[in-house]
Amino acid sequence: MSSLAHLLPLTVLLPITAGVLAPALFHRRGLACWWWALAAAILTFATTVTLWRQLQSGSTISYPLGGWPPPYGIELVFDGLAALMLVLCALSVLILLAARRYVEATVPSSRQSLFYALILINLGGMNGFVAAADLFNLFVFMEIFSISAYALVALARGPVAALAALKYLLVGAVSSLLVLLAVALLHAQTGSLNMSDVAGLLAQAEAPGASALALGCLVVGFLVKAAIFPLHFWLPDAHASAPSPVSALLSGLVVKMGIVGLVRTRILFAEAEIVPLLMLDNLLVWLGVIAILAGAVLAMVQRELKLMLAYSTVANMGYIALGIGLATPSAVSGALAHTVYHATIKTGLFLTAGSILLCTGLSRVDDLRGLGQRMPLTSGALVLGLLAATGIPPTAGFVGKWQIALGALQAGQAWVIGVILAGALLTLGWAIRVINSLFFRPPARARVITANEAPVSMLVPSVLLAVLAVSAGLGGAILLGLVEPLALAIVGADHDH
Amino acid sequence: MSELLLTTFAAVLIAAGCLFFLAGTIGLLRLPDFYCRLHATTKCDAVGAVLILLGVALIAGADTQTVRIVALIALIAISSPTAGHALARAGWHAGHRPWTREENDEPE
Amino acid sequence: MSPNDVFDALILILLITCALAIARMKDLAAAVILFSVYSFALCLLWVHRGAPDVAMTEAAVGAGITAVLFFYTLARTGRREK
Amino acid sequence: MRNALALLIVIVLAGLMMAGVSQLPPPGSPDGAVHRHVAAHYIDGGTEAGGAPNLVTAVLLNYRALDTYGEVVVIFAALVAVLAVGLSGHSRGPRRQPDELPVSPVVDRIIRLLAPFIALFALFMILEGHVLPGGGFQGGVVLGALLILLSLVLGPRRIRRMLPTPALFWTRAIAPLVFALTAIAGLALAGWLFALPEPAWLRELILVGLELAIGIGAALALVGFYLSLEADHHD
Repeated sequence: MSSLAHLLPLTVLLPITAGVLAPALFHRRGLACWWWALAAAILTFATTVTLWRQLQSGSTISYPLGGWPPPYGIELVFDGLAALMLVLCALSVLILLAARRYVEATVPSSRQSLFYALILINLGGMNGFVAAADLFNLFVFMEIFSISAYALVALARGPVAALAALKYLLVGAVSSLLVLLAVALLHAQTGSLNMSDVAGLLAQAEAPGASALALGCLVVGFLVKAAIFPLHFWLPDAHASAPSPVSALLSGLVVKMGIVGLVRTRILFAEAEIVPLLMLDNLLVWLGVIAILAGAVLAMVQRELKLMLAYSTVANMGYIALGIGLATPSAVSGALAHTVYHATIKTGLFLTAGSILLCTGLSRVDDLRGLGQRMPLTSGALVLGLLAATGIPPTAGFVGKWQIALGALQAGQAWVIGVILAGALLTLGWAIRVINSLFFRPPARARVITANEAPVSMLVPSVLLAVLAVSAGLGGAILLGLVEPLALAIVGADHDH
Repeated sequence: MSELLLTTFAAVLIAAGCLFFLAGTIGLLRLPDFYCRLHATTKCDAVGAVLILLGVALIAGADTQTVRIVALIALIAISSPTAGHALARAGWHAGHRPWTREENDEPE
Repeated sequence: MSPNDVFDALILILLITCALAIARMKDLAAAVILFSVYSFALCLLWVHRGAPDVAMTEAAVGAGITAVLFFYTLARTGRREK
Repeated sequence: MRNALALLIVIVLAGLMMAGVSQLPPPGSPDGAVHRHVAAHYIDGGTEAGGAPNLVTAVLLNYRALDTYGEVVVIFAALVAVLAVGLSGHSRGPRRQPDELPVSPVVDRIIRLLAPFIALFALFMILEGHVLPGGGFQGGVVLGALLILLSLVLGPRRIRRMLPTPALFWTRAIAPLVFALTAIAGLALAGWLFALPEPAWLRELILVGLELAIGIGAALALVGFYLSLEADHHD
């Protein structure tokens, strides 16, 4: 084992320790705290890049904490799925960059350090979650990023945000409890917590009913975290009423953790032939299809920009679930690629929406008429992001959907392509409404007429992410090449297909 | 012989303790106002607990356990009346007035 | 059924009764008190199952601190469920 | 109607859970899978290798140190969450402040008499966790309950004066920080993050230090939740 593996736990320890120190070091010194948080996030990103290069040059990196070999100790693994950390950290840096002005304007100075502390702890929790190779560890890190997420939503003042945060907390706590129950059941069955160890032991477990119950609890728990359609009801309010950088964090990154959990669950149960994975796959396909249509339709009927974006997240999570459920190599790699691309697109969109909200104080699409003339760069970034979200060919949104459609053909479920197309058209419908309002209507509100372009620290992440969202599709082949081995590992370990 | 006597005595103490608890609980349910109920529960609980602990101490005999039981009895003797006192004071401050037969019987 | 099992069963019945009563209770202060009762019953169960440290925590948190926090909240909102 | 539906759902879920759980071996049965695999390994070589005579402590702070670190962070995050959301700032209108009730001399004296004993017991639980059931979380909870009790009786201002305000966030952060230091010390002295270094006395020293930090952290978190509900609290 190379000494670089020691960096793996640091991706967790570094942001969390920085977050723990933030309120102690920078009480009432918001700007200094922002620099601190940004530095910590960049350092964590550098760590993940080093790990990533190590992963590219060899096999997966595994780190036994305390030197105890698994299954006796806890193991962290940097595999293809954990490489998602790279995206988490990079986007967190951009979110932090954009957050400064927003925080200065909306969070009282005595609480700014707490805001950055929560963001850093959230990042550490997510990093730990994707790298966890141990069931209970997975649960603990899930709690870390969940609790910080609830608090971050509640930081937006006002009764709507408070209620949304409460709803998020209650639903999230139930889903966490389900996951904990599943962990307990699996431990009682196998006597182990290490995931690869449990996966092997489950095949000869004596109580298939308990395994099935554990699978059910894990799937429902992670479906809630991923906001897949009938279990999405907490998402729109929470994501729309949160402070905008937090919306970006939640919609871009935190919901993706549910997908990571589902993929880990699928791998965990792949060898246990007692539980029919085909059922799970079919469930994911159907829920995905419903989520795509319902999310797009619900986004269409919204009047507030951030609510539209939140419902569009519901639809996009549907695409990802659909791709995983189709369980062919290209569909799964499409789903994984879409996870990365949607994170990029949606983070950018929410950050841009945050700039608009901060500069004009307006949130309804009708009120934003004519903003294109006053804030051309921000509005332009929003338009590019929306085009990418619809999945028009060279953009990032296209790659994943195309791969999933190909996968549907391979799986012999051609009708799914119709759903994907319908979803894209519906998205195009509301995207055009927003674009029309921004660029082709005269201003109706005084605040739009007096608005100025967003400050540079907010403009840079918005524009950067918008450009990425549109152009990254051209590099789609590279990303697909990267996720393909992972997709094969997920599907190939499965006996049903 | 003496062991039997000791055990019997301990059993009697424990049974008496339980009886006090029962009386206190009945008082809590049946008595008319805050102060009466407080009176019943704090006193009966303290005596009941002390009696049961004494019974247990008898069974334990001369042992380190007995020291702990004595400490527990001292703790209960201190804390239970204090709790009763604090509750009664808070009740009075919150505006509860003691129940009297004349006031409450006439309207009915 | 050994006396131990009977004891466990009694506590479990008490737990379920308390839980149902808490769910049905319209008077929130009473619900908080019942919640303390629930915690104490759980505490007895922990002791009986040989986990005195967990019992101690349960007594301090479940019956003590949580009740204090709940009562503070009730003082700010109101006692009845609407 | 809604009640009936909820009842039906609860019954179905309870049935599913019971069906699933009923297949498991009875708790405590020696041939259950739980007792044959990892746990058996802990019991065989646990106490010497784990560094603490109490096996639970050894598992908690040594074999599964990262989990415990995560739990400590969860507690800290919850405290930060409560402070950031600032419950005290949210209520509108005049608060229903009960008239100041002067401290009863009886209660005051008794609390002052008992408090040192309770504190001593809390400390005992934290340190005793090394050899017997107990430990940082449990002792910390007792300590936190004591501080809340004192604040209830003597008034929150006195308690806030007792806690070191300028350094309060350092004290609150003590558990995750000490854990992080332990992790790094493990890397420096034993070659792995979160490993406990070799001489037995050092190992025990680190474990006791960790327990103390966890206890203080847990106690301060509980007091923090309580004080954030207090009327005149503005952080």
